[in-house]
Amino acid sequence: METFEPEIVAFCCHYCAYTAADMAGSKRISYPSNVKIIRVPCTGKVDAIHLMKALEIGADGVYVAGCLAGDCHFKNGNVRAEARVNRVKKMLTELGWEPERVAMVKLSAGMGEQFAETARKFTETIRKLGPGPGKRTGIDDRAAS
Amino acid sequence: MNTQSRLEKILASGELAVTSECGPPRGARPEKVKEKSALLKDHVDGINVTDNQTAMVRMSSFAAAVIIKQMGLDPIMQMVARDRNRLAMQSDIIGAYAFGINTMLCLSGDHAKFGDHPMAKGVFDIDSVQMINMVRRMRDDETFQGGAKIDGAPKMFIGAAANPFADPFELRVMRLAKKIKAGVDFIQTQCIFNLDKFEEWMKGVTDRGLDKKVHILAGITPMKSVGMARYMKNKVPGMDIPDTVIKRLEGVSKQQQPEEGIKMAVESIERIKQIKGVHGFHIMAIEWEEKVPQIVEQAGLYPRPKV
Amino acid sequence: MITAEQKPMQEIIQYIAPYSKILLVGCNECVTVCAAGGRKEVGLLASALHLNHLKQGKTIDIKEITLERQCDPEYVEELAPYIDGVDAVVSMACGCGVQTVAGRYKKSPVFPAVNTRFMGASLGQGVWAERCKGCGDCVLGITGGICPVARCSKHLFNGPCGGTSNGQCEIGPETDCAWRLIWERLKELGMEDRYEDLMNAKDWRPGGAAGPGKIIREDLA
Amino acid sequence: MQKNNSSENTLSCDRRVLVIGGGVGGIRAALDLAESRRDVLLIDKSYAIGGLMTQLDRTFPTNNCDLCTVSPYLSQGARERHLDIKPMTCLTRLEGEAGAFSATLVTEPRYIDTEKCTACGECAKHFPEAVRVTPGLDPRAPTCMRYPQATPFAFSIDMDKVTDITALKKICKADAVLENDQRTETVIDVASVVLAVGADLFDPAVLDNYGGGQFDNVVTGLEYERIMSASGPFQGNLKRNSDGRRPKKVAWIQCVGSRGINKGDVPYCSGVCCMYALKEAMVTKERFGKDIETTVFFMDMRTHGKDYELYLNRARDEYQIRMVRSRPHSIVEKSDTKNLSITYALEDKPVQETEEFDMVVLSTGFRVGGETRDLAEKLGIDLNPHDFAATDHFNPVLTSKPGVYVCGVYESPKDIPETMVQASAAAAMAASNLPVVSVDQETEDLFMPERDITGNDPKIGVFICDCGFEIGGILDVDKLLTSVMTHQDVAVAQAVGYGCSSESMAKIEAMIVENQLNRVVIGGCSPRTHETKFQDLLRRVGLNRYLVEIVNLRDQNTWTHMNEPDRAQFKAVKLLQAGIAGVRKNRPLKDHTLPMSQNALVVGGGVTGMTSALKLADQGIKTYIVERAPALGGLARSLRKTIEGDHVADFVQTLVQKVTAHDKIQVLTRSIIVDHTGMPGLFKTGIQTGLRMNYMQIHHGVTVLATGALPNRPAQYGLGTFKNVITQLEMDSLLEDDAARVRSMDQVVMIQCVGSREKGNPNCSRICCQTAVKNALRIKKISPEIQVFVLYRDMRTYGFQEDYYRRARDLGVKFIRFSLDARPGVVETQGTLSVYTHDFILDSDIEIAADLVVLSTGLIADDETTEDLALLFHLPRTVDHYFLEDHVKLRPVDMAQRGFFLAGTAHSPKTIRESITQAQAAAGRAQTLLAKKEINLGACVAKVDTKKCASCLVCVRACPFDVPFINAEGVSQIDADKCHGCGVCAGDCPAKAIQLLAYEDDQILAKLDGLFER
Repeated sequence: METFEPEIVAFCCHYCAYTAADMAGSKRISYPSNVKIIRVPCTGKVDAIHLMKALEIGADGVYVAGCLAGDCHFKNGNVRAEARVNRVKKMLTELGWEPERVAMVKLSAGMGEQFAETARKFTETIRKLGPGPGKRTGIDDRAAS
Repeated sequence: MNTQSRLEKILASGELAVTSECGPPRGARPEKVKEKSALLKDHVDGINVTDNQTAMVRMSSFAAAVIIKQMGLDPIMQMVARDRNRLAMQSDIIGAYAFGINTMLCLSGDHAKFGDHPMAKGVFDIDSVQMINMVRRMRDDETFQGGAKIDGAPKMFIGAAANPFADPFELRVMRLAKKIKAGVDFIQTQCIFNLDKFEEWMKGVTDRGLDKKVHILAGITPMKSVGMARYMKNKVPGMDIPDTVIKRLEGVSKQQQPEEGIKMAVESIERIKQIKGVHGFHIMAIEWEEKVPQIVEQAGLYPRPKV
Repeated sequence: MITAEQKPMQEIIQYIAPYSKILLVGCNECVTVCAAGGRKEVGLLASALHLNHLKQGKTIDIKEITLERQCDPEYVEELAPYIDGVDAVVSMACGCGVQTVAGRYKKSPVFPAVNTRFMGASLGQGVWAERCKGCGDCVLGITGGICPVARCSKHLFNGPCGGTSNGQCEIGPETDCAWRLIWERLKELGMEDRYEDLMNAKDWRPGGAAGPGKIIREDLA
Repeated sequence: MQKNNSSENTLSCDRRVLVIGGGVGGIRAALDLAESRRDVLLIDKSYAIGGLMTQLDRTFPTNNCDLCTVSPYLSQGARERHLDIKPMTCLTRLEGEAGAFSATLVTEPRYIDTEKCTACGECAKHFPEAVRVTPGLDPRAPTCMRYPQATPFAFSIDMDKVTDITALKKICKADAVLENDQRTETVIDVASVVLAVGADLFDPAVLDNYGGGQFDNVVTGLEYERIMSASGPFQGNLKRNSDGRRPKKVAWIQCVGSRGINKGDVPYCSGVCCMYALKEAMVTKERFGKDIETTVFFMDMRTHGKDYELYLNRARDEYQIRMVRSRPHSIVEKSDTKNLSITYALEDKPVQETEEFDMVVLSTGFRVGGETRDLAEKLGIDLNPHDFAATDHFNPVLTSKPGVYVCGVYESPKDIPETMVQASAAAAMAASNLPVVSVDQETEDLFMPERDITGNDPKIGVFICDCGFEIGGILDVDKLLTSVMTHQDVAVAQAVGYGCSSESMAKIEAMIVENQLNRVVIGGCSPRTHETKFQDLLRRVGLNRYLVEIVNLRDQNTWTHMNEPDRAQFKAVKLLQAGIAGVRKNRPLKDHTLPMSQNALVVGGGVTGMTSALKLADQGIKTYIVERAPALGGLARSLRKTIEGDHVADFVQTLVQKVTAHDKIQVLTRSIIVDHTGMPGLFKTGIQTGLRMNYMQIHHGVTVLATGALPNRPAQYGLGTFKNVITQLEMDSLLEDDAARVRSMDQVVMIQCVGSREKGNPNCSRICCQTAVKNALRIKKISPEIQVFVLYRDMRTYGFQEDYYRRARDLGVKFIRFSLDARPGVVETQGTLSVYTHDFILDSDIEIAADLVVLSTGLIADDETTEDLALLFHLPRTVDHYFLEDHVKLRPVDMAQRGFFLAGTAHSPKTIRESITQAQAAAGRAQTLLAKKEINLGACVAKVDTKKCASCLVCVRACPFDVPFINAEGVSQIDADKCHGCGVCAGDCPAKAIQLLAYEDDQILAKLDGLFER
């Protein structure tokens, strides 16, 4: 059997995490290509539904990467995001899915290494968990809602 | 004299009254009621029978009071607003009186949250003040709360509780006044450990002349151990236990703590006797009824007067 | 405002287990404001149900719609075009809304997705507290604007019980003693003397003791 | 210093600044001036601007591709309305005085009409000999322009080499060949001149011991750059000239032609070669194989720039680049293999070693060329002994001639960030002779009116950059295009080379127009750096700028997954799918603007802060200086003399007087910043000021951070314990105040790198080597008899400081190297100090009795201050607690947070002279922002759908900036000009009534769908 390659979405805030990801690039620090980034101005924009939908349509794991505590460009967007991530964790638990499939991480713009490290760790976590909701059954005739 | 209550008679005589209490068993075991109340025989003027105290299901206070009455002793039937609506209360009151129970205590009741049925809906149709008023009108006006005449009105000597230590403190005298206004005859207070505060409250009571309108029995509880003191301080709502009490118990060995506790209770009684307006003592020896006679004797309240 | 909380996910899942086409209906009134059943929660619940079904290896078709107010038949009528296409309706409105929907669409099973909690007020972002029991006979005028029925754990009308400590209710330090609040407020208003007025036993009929309440405004009806 | 002929200025609206030299420095200066609304003419003798930097493969310390980092600046150059560019143009005469020069310019014939030339390349294909070629070793670049992103975007003809002009004219479809083009002379009015002419590179052909330019496999650093460059002769493959083989073993020899006394050598240090050699070695390993052995022969490793020491550590520890401390004696070429054997001596070994290499790179440095010397003569400016422009000791951009300013390498050898700083400083100085062009004289005519696309189905163009090898070397771009074409609505999918080059941009524009595209996806580098550029592209063709989506194929794909090309390819497909799905949902949006505050806040009242404030205030900008201390002056108050021998106190005194007397400057001493709100251009900063700590709020459009650094004082070598162990700063005072005491000494020992370049503070403090040399020279001046020993790890007397280092050696100052594993010790016995150390040359331990031990303790960041301010202002810091600028290479004074500018030692350790330059640069950069007069808030704001709004107040409560409110209609209202665009409200709205424009839910969900589309 092929090794399972998880597909991971990272919602990154423009000011910190996205910049950190670019930084990882400019330092040529490698991290798993499984992680694909969607840029948002602030993690405070990331709604619980974005995380849920990502899992629903095929992501095996989703994380939100914002600024360090107290460093949010918009004061507290990262705090809001973390609360929403926690809510999604709770919902997943209730549904019998692993709460580890969603996560919140906080990085400063200069933390390219840490960005890569986070991406590696999260990918490993998800790899161990196996395929996510959207993958399990291979249903593809599901009507769009 | 309004009633046949032995307690009323003692109080009317000007003597210091002594009451104690008996928690009914959590099962149909009448012998337990008998054992406990027998311990108090001759040493008290009335035995409070608690009503599902701490919101734990027990033999009903009505039934236990009947057992005690049948032993020839004097039960004080407690009734809480938590478990009965006004219909149930009134029917029980008539019923109890029919068995010769002539003294009762009207209470709000501990919240069900703390008991063994936290999911229960509290009734709280009427509150304790309204209950006092209802019982008084059943006695004096011979009418039910709904207005209908009673054929064979129950003549209850009506008691209520007062907690001088709960806050807001300034409301505590006023709340007493309110109960008096509703028609209460006697008051049993919360256990007194902070004597200074009790004195302050009593001063408020006497300043308003309320001691002339109601009989106040001071609540006394002997501490069995320092652990009990700490538990009461931290866990029991509305308790005021000064650190000096805990320190004093800590100062003696574990074996000596019960004796020290009794000594402290006796000392409290001696001091409270000096306070103007106090007409007696309500000794609550929680699951320690056997010590009540000793306290009564050591406090010089024995023998009890005959009425 | 009526407050509500989402039901445990498993309960909702049990309800809809036999069905594969669901109409999930939110309400843009109270339950939106208390973040229990507005458009956003409808989306989240739909997604959650999809995730659940994916786990079971099943599919589910969920139509999401959020009505302006589920307790008004005219708004509920907006569901009519969709109702025949679904096996069941899940309502995220309060009990009033659920019943209005159920009353209108008698052939479809209607399941509640939220637990209606109480009539409350907002204490700030994400916090609501009970403020009214709907007793039908408001006493706020004599209790300094603080309701002893809704806010005293024992509905006491004549002052605090003996369980108050540090100004909090005996049920826990997170609950203010309503009578402490009433007393403070009366003092502020210089109405302390009102406290000793006996409040007589309450007539509970207007609040439901007389059976399900109903208001008929003849000038409007 | 400068005359301010304001009365005349008002008369001459066409008076402008002349910038000579189109390298990065010149471009930066010209852009700064143009952005701050000054007319500027940029001339360059070459046929395209860009200078040296455009020939580099990648730049340190980020190892970015240079073309990508510099190209935005170049095409910005073509765009700015205040900027004219004249290539192939030289200045021949300058008359008049500051503010009113008359400049005579001569433009050589190009024989090509730049307006008509489309750079199709036909001419070059057919007449390669007649088209000008790339300099260096390049026989024929892939295109015949100097580099793919040439500005102007046109060829030039070398008419001397044209044999058949008719044929040439015929081949040009654009009819751009100007057969009779003439050399033209123009005379223009000029207010000031900025010299950014750079320098030439040393030609090692004169060095016989290194092959005299005859060995195929001995190349200069620049030639090596060209070899590695994607636009170079081998299309980015590393090959030997002799046989086209990839070398296995490459050596770099440092200081070739610099720091020497031999024939052809210059005595100064070129300042950049250590870093570029390390970079070349690292890139060699990174791109061409970890197995390639790389060796650097050096004398002192001079990595004194910001965070450069970390770069050195990485080169040594992570990349295993071998460093040999030796200046090789000779290179001999093996006749059969064309390999090279290098003979060198190690300092602790008596015999010479010989080692064979496949390829040798000579790290050659800067030289002033003959043309530049002629130009200096025409301008009438003084030169220093090395033929560089002589400049003011405290103000390095001032030449001896008022109104003529200098920046970049022509001032002294320096790297790109320092050049950028000086360019901005020179621009700021040059601007002071000019009036600001007022806003109402300008019209918004840069862009076409917007095309209305309502009702049109999406028609998407996907353009993928190969970015040289950065993307194209990892991904199969053609395959990507094929997969992209299968997507619905994609009408065009094209590879565009360097998408950000003028050529490609023009191509994209043409395709948009031709195909009537209404949405564009660019697969390239990070939107953080390039989004605006492509948004402007759309605007030029009449599309709303929000109809473009940038897919980050480089920074977040090929750069990180370079070792897994298959996975990178897969990821690229997914990312493009997301981009296409996302752009389909993009809508035209309107930007919002607000008027900007024209005040400036300068944090820190040291020399840096005061200099910035003066510069700003002189331009009529109300400036507040907030200083924590009771008085202005900062660290310079405890400094006595510079290495040039100038008195710092006098200078500081004058500066304080000027600042205090200036009616546009308000000085707030004993003041601390306590709160901060607002946005770039409209900041509000609260301070507590004075003894009573009164609160006041300052409204300002820009902020200059000049908070300085702290003198380090680590408890090493007995500092703080032994009385006669002192710091260089204390020595500075001692030399001024107690010459007699100094005279009485016999031996003084100085120890370098105390508390720097080691654990806890890994960076170099930059200033200490020159300080030690300065103080050693002063001791020798007091008494030549005193023995001075300097214990060092690497002497980093960069640039012309090398002159002083040499003078110190000549005067008998003994420089003894030590290493960290055998560091010196200081002991005191009966009141006498001795210093122990290992002498590598003698290869033995030695003991030196010392009357005084002077420690070079350098600077450390003011952690507490930078931390506080970083929190208040939301600014990033480096790991060692200095502020972190936006781009270490190209934007050294701009913080990433717009409206914040950084100067002086709050940026990194530097000399007073360097701080002053950066202070001017910060002021200049600040002015470019203030000159915009209004803030573009963008279109990313929250929008309420009032039909859905439940008036629940969630947004009102959730907004971090208190913007939403429930309006008279009873629904939430979010004013676009107040919204900061974070989207917290949209994320919390329970009715889903709020959308953040440009990041709407359907856009995000579409991107997700795109990612998982199979």
